[in-house]
Amino acid sequence: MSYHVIVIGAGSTGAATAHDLALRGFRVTVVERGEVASGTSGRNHCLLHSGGRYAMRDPESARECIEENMILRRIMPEALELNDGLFVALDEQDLSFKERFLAACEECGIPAREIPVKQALALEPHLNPNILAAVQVPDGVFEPFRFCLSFLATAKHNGATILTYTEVVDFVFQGRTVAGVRVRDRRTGEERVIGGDIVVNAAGPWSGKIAAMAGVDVPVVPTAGVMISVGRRWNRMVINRLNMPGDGDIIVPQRRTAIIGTTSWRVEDPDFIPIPEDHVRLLLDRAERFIPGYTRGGIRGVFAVARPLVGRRGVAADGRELSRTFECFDHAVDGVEGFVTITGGKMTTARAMAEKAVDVVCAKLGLEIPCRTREVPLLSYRAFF
Amino acid sequence: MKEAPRWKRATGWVDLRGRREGGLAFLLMRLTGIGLVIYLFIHLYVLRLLAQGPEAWDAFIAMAKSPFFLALDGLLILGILYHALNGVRVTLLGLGIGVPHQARLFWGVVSLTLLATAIAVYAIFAITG
Amino acid sequence: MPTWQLRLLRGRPGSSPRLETYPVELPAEAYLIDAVEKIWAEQDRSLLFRHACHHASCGACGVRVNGRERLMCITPLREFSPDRPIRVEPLRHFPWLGDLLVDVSPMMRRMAEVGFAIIRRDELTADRPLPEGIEQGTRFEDCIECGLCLSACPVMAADEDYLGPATLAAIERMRSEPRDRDAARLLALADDPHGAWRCHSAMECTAVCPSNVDPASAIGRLRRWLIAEKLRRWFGGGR
Amino acid sequence: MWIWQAFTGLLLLILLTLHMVFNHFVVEGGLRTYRDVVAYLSHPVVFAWEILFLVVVTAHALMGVRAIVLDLGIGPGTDRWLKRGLTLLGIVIIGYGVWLSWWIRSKGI
Repeated sequence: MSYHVIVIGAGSTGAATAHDLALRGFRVTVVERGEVASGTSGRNHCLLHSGGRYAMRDPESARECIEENMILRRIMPEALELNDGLFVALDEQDLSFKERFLAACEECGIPAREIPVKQALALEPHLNPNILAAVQVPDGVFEPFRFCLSFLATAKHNGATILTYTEVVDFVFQGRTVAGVRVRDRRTGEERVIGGDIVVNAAGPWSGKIAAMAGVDVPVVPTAGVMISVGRRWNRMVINRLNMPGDGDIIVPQRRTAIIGTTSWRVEDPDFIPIPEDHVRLLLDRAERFIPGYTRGGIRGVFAVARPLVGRRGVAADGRELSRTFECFDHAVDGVEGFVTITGGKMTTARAMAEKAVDVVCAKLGLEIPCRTREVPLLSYRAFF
Repeated sequence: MKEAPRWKRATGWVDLRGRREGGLAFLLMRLTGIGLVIYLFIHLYVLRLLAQGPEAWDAFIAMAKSPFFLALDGLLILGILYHALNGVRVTLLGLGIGVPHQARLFWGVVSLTLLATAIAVYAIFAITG
Repeated sequence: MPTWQLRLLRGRPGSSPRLETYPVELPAEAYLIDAVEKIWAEQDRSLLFRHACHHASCGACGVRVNGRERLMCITPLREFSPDRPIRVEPLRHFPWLGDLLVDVSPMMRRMAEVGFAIIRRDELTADRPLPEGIEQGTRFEDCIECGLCLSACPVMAADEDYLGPATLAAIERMRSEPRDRDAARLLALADDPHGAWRCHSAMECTAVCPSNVDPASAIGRLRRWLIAEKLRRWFGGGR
Repeated sequence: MWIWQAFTGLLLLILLTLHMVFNHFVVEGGLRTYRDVVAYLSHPVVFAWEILFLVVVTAHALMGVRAIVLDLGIGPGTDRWLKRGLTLLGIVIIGYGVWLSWWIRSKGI
């Protein structure tokens, strides 16, 4: 078989898709206009979801998260900090969610258990001593850049070609079928055509723009969020607020730093996102409630990025209301053959997104090749270089 | 990691742009080192006069007591002191001792060098004058 | 909102690079990476630069800011004055690919040779009870492989075969916690004229390190250990 | 190499101090006359440490030169020749120094 699949985007979705395609024996070319993970994937909160965050409102997404969490632990241990997470109740209202939360976790298959407040405070001495309850879940932390590099390194090892600093400028059609892409090498400025049998659009919040180039519509809603990193690792585990997902309710530790996030608002252009000053104030205020004195380590960085949330008919496009699950669009239904978009989702579920997208690619080509990405351990990210 | 042409690599350590105390200390160490090697050769060459008998040597000694030569001696002492004191600093740092204080140690070395040189120069002129 | 003057090194291999000035309007709370990204988004789409995480975790956005090695993502604009241009140039001692972009693969291949896993035992949990199911707390190594130390090192400027501060620090990390690695081979790598002994203690690596690695001290510890090993071999070697 | 540079450096701290003190500081006028030098070197212990000083300072200097030349990015082959050349130079320097000191010393005995 020598079908050639072009993947647009080297974020987590594109990287995982390239890996899956290469493993199933496709000829693969990844085109990425910048550095690996220079879009949404890189500027991630770095939270390896246990699914606890979505258990109450979005059980479908929660189930995906815990399943993928366990798979990633097996296939890319090098890019993960396995440090667990705590959901803590800061007030009576939070506390009233506790039973519902535990039940929802159980329902979704998330191993969650309540631990005594005293034990939680012994584990996390900087935590607000007035917390009312603590539930422990298998959250973790990942390295977003190396997460993507691991997938790409393995894909490369299996024959994929990764073209960074290469931007898609147009689609090439044969009739109503996509036959390839016209790309510009941003280093030389030269343009050329790369021919392919299928093009997979994995451009995250930019996937709407890419799809528009091919004349189809993808209902992706770029929804930005702000995160703030401080120069001290206050917590060992990921600290979540035991409540419905809201602004500033997660503190993710990483190396000797901690990151508070996040907020949510819709943006038009994800290329450059100005950071609203009030979001920064809000986040720092919220962080203070979890860990008094949070900014004493000094603010290290403030950053924002757009999530690629998928809009659905009949749902108002407020970010928190949109599901965090993913969608794969075969644009044959829009009258364009040879073109697939995979978007939405979380970084934690990147592998599952890839599996879905490649299943669609196989179906389009009339192939039946089983997916093996659940079992195959990834190479070290350093093998990418 | 090939990048710069050979002449540029050879002089890369001279480039102080963006560098701080540690880089400056290293550059001065090298410059004084080169200076002292040159001095060593000159010194050994001059000592050959000793083999030519008392007249040659004592004539040289008389010349060496001129203010110009004494000023050069001051420069020599400056170089020796810096090289020696910073040598101690670098030996400690090279063994991972006192790394957090390296910049302060450098300024300590510089102050001590200047102070001791001032005393030495004063002494030289006092003795010969 | 203040307007900042960025002087970026522009050009491609084969032509001589030049500094070009770009005015960028951003609040003082923003970071240098925001300014460069904004220039790319709004003024010049041909600008090449590396970036990913924007919070000093990936190590991609290392450059020289007014001559000094920094990560753009944790370099706040408030450090500078809008009246004075901020000069941004690519890292030194790496193959240059254009504008602010360099090829870090030589360093990565060297790090791959050391092969230490990026995960370490979490020192914070050493004395604390761990949650059920977790035998050992883990966290990432401090080194983010950004290459700032290589760019700042004056020995690196001259000796392309020098292992470099990041790699030597990695070897020292591995020595202090070898896990399942082949320590002898790596220590032989360090015990070489182009290894730990090549360092001239200019201390610039530790001065520019954005991630608490302190390569200079690591090289010192590595040397102490190598010396002790040699003495052991000479005097107590019988055992 | 680094160890030897540090070791000879520390030795020099002592030897150079002695050299400076005895040749310049305790001498009236700061510099020895011909007669003084001859008398000075005729003492066997003095002669020994001045020779030791010569050897150590030469070694330190030439190792320093090699460290700087290494920065020219020379290969292992060139380095081998460099080491041989510097060793030869060192022997010549030390030979010259010993011969000179011996010659002067012989004038006094």
